[in-house]
Amino acid sequence: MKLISCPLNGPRPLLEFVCGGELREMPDPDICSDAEWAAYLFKRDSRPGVKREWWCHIPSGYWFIAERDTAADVFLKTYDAAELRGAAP
Amino acid sequence: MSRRDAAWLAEADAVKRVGLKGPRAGAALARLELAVPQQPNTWSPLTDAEGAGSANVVCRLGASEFFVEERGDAPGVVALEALLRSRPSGTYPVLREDFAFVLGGGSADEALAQVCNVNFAALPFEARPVVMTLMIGVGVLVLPQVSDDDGRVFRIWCDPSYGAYLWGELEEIVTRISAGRAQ
Amino acid sequence: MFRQPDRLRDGYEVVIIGGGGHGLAAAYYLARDHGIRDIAVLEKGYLGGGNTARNTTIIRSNYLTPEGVRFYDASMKLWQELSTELDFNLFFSTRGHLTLAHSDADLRTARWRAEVNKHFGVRSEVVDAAFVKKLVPQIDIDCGGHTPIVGALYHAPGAIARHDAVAWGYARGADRLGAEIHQGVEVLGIDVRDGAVTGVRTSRGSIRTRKVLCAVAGSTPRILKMIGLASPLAIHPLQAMVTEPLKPWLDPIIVSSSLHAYVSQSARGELVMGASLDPYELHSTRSTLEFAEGLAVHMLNLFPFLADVKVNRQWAGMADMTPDFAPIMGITPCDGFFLDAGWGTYGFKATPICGKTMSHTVATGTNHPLITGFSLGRFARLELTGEKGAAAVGH
Amino acid sequence: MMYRLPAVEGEWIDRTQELRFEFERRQYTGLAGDTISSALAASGVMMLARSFKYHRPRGIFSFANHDANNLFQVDGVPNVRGDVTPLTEGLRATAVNTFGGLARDRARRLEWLAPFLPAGFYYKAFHGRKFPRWERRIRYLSGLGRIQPRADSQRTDKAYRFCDVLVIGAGPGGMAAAHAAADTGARVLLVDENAQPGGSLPWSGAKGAGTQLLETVRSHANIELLYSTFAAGYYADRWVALIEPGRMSKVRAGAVVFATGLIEQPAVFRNNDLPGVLTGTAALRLLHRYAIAPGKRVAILTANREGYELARALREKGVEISGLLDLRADAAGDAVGLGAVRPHHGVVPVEALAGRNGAVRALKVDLTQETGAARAATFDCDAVLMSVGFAPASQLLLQAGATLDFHLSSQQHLPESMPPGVFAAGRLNGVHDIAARIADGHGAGTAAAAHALGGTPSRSARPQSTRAVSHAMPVFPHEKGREFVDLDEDIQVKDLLASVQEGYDSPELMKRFSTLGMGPSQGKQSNLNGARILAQARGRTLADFALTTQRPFYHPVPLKHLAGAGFHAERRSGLHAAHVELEAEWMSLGGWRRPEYYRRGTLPRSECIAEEVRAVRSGAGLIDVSTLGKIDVFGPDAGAFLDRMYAGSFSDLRIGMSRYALLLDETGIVRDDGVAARLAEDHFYLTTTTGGAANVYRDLLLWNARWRMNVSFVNATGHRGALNLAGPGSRELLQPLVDVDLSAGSFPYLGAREARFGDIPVRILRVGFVSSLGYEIHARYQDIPWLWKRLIGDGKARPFGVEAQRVLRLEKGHAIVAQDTDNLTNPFEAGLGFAVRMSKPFFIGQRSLRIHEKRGARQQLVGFVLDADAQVRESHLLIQGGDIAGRVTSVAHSPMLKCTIGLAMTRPDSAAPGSSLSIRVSDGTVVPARVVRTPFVEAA
Repeated sequence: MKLISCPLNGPRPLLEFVCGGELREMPDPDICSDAEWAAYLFKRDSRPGVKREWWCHIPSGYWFIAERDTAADVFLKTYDAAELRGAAP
Repeated sequence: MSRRDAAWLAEADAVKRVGLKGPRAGAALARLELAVPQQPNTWSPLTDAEGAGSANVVCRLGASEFFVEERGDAPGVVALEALLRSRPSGTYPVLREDFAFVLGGGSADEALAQVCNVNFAALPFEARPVVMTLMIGVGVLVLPQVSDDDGRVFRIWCDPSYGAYLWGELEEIVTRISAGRAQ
Repeated sequence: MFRQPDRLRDGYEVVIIGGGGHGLAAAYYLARDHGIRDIAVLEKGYLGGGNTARNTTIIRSNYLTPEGVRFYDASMKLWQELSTELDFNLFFSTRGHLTLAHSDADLRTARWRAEVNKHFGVRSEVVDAAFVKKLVPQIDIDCGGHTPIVGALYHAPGAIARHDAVAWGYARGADRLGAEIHQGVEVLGIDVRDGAVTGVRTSRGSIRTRKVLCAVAGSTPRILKMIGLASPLAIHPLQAMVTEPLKPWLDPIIVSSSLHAYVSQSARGELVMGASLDPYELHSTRSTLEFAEGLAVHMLNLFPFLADVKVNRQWAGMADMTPDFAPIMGITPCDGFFLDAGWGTYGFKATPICGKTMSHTVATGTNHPLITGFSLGRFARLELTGEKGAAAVGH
Repeated sequence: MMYRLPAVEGEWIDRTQELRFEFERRQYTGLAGDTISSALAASGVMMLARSFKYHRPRGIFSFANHDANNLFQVDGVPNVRGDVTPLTEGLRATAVNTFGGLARDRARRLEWLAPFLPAGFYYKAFHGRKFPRWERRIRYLSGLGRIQPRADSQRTDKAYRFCDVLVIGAGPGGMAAAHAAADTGARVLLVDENAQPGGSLPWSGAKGAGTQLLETVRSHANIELLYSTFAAGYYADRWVALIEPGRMSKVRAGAVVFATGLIEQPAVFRNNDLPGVLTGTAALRLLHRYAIAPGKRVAILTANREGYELARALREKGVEISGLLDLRADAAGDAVGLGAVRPHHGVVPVEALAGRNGAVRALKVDLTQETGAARAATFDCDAVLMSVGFAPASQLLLQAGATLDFHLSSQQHLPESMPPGVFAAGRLNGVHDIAARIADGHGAGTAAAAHALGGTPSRSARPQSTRAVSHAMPVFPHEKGREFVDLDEDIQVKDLLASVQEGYDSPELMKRFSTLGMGPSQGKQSNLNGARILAQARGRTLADFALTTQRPFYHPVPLKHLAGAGFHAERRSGLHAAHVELEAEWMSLGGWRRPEYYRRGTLPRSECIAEEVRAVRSGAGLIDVSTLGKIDVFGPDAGAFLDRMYAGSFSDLRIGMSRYALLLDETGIVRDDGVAARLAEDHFYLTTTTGGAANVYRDLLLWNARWRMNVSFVNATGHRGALNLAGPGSRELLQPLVDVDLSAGSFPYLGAREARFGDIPVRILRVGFVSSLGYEIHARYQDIPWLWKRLIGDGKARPFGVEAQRVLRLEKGHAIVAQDTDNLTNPFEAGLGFAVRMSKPFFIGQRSLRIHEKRGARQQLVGFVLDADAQVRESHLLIQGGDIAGRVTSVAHSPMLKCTIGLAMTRPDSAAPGSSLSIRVSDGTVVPARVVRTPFVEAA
């Protein structure tokens, strides 16, 4: 089973985590068009590669950021959301 | 077969508990001159007076949550509860109705190895770690400790609604292991 | 069996990307029904080596939405004649299909599906636990006491087939009608001029064509990017495992949605078992132990006496999932580029009808009536299909 | 015929302990330490099984669990591996896959079909109308062992293990690696699938060095040695499944050394599958571990030095070598010390000949190359031993992500690239002589330890193979066939050639078309020869083909070991004991056990439920709602946060009041609901559905990780219990027990108070889910039982269960999320528009709702009544003009209204009160229904 190195709890097996999906920039709901909003909801670039995702360590309820290679199945980097510059998407 | 080489399971004896969290929770503890573990996911004896084997402990869960357990008339917990009732800003009460028990004995690691994927044997007890993990599907808080009379023990807390399930399964495992040891 | 042309010509009327069941079926029906024989099927690896070779071969039409039921029922009808049609034994074997219900919520979903199925003339009915026990005497109705079986959705036409043979049968058929099948050819790019396809660049050189059909499951996002399209697809591994051969004892196909497990016994006597998708996006066919462990628990809940039966092999495929559990089919904003994707966990059973409907769509340039509900455009309009509704009802 | 020899040094058997057992209904005796196969061999039983397809007689072949020949049905357990399964007293075994016993298996006649059944034959025959009948036949013949439906499941335990260095394989290389790693201070786990460590040590000429190694690994403080344990699979991040006797353990290693050695490969010639034809190492294992001679006169077919060493070893034990037949034109040097035995060179095997007992009696070969003139010779023998080559046991190494290349010089696949933390040692690495193997193991162990302990592993380049041990093409087709490449699947040379001709000419396609390597032993002894045949047919070499993907498991793994104890987490409310006392009928809900209803003597289920409903309507009822999600939201931004999170408005909620809280997803679809009560300026108390609790809490945390508002969340779901006291009598009942004024004036509908019940702190919410007058009482887990007793004491409030609650809420016209809604339902369609405040600046799902609004509702949730009772069930369809117009989402008989009421999703054009609906029930009849306003029941 894969190991994920949680910034708070250290390396733990995958079964202690849940993936919260990719970090995405939400368009301003008040000014964006219906099409832009739909794109935010439904358009993905699912090509294999490195993704920034939210992951949660279930027992501690701690959400953090993981950079993951979706082709190699490797967690390249994990860090606290506070390290995201500005407001997180 | 002595208590030390078998594994044993005991419900935690009468204790008072209180939890608190929030940006100012640490400060609240300090104001009452209770210990404040410096690192996330570590514990300290409730007061400096007590040793590393004490059952009166403060656990720091992540950055801004704390969990205090104290035996007897528990002045620390009582004081904290009073403080929390006064609704200090930035410090909020966390209801702790945990089902709590202690796992000990020379084969304790063996029992843990059947229910939890954390390498407790390799934990640096002296660094006073607190482990938040899953045990056969249940979120638990584990505090490994070298107690004065029992040697290495693991204090374990879980959501009370899972208590019967977790206790039942662990009891079965501990019995099986101890029986194996006895032969 | 079929020719193995060693070089590509410099132009084809239709280029089909993906030499799996879907692509090969499309090639076959393009040639047979639409007289288009100037076709190149391009397969990056080997014939039928993707999800065609990795699925658990279950064939059924007991879906929830009208568009779903109509579509898969049409597929089922093709399946029933396919061996004769292709003069190739696909080991199509009607077994009956049980979706076990372990709760009121499961039963509500089962009845919903049964009623919609019956409405469209598909044989499905809600049955009680006694019926299940009669059909599968070995099953433990109490499921180890945790999640007793309270009934089931019974779908008599449910069947299995020899997955590889489907690809081979269509390949042979397409080949005999003149289509070229090229293995070991990777698509590197697609040429588009004024919003229309003009050619395909491959590892063996460029080809001129005005029509491209993309049937590449897990590789769809990569191909779409080549023409600047995006989709809601997410790629998740779907795992399976198989036991050693046993003397036949299990006739019907057993599915438990609550336990996320399904099993059937192959013609070789192996138990072919699967579960739900892996929980996170991944472009890999690696296996995990936790999958095998979880599935084993549920198998023993249903069939305790299998305790000593041994699992021989586990494997995985890459499922291209859509948010509403329905495929994405038909024409696209890019003229001459046709998409057959989003097959998640249900692509195998759809193979013949995908070939039929996509060949019609490619030949005529307009979506086949059976697939209008599956257009890529539905997401932009927030008009998702209800197929996932079943999954949600009664949480 | 095989037989037991006098004591052999280091044998694994205990000659003082005889074990009686039965095979094919005949009695035999073996010795403690025997496996099933060795005990039968020692008893001179040559035929142990029938083959998968043609039911040919089969005997010991690899004696290493690398072929499916020796699968037995043992005491009801199918497919037991005889090569490695220890013999036990009273064991009863039969051969699998026979019809009427091993000797006169009726299916043996199938063999005469063989010529007409080339690979892929089935694809071209039997199909069309007649297929179902053919299929029944094929199905009847398929499979191996039989399941025994009465056998029950055994709970075995599972364990996690941790080590610095895992060494797989305790042969010379593996033991040396373990020793080296352990000496650097690493904690080492050394596993071997055999009953004892040592591997090929006894016949490797190790002498002293070997015995010393054995001593070390047995006694070293840092080495844990597990035998009869095989590594079943390698998974991500050095996670390896170990199958120990009786259980599975999962080890997380800092580094892994693969010392899995070689698997001997058979020669492919006519009748190479007869009982008595076996590999050389099989004979050595029989000899050194079980003191069994393969025969009295043996013919040895060889192409390497190992064959000659085998001959010497056998002669020492008094076995006569009827022929030492070398495929190579010359093998100077290997022949020393063979005395009278003169090897033949350039030998071409023609066929093995069977005796009356079905076992081999002679080997016919062609000596033309040696003699220069056409000459065939027949060597009488009772065993043919094949020592013509090996393949690396690289299955696990490949799973670990290593790559192997084929080296023409040594005719072996050798490791090329290794992922970090993965090392290979010994014969797998192409070193075949004992000193080199030990040295190589030592290097691998040192490097692995360095990697695991955070050092920098320095691994000297792979030692180049000293000599070739494998013949390039040990395949000898015969015009009459029966040269078996794959014994599991009865695949002959012509089957593979047919595949290639048909166009299945890549390793993967050939494998799938011919089923080469698809059997229980996964091609361990057939994939290499198969690839050689493919390569030759296409005029290529093995170097031109990549190895086919290797997948778990190395050996098959019982489901019980994978499943282990099969833990099933179950939640119980603090009232579990109380419910048991009241004879609750249980149901499972979101991981909890909940009372569906309470049994009342002999009353039928429906009456029990109806009574509970009437009790609530006429007085007061009490239900345990502890399973509801309960979340405290603290902090100055609490109100603002809920405004963004939920569809309604909460920052403007007065302290002491609560509001229905509706949670949408980003696409505007209804996800969850509950109540949010404001207990203080900076404190909201939030409830969620039972099923949604965990996910909603996690979502609150996730959104705030994005928004960074000043809020803190406490999930009290399990720590706090809750009761719902409902019915017209609830106020009078509760008032005297609590310290707050419950009068409508001071505690209105949707009021929320912190109060004391006796001296117990409680939170009271005035709710209306099941009745107009009702109070939810939330308190600490430990206090709930006491409150419950006080409230139901001397018949004050009547306990009711989940079913009654469903009826009651239906009478009140309340929808249940995920029953009356599905994954496409927006709040307007579900009649929940009242809980949506579109005018707010932002909330999750708002932007999508604007789009939904523009398009208008596609469906509408409505209440309906039946004029005449009928068997309407949830999910029955509404039919309009022959089309599906919607479905029934909830339905029940209302004990109050004495008629059937329900909720349905229907088309907007038939949603107005008074509209008529047509419901089609299971038998196809259509039942009329009338749309009515909800709630159905106003009062109480």
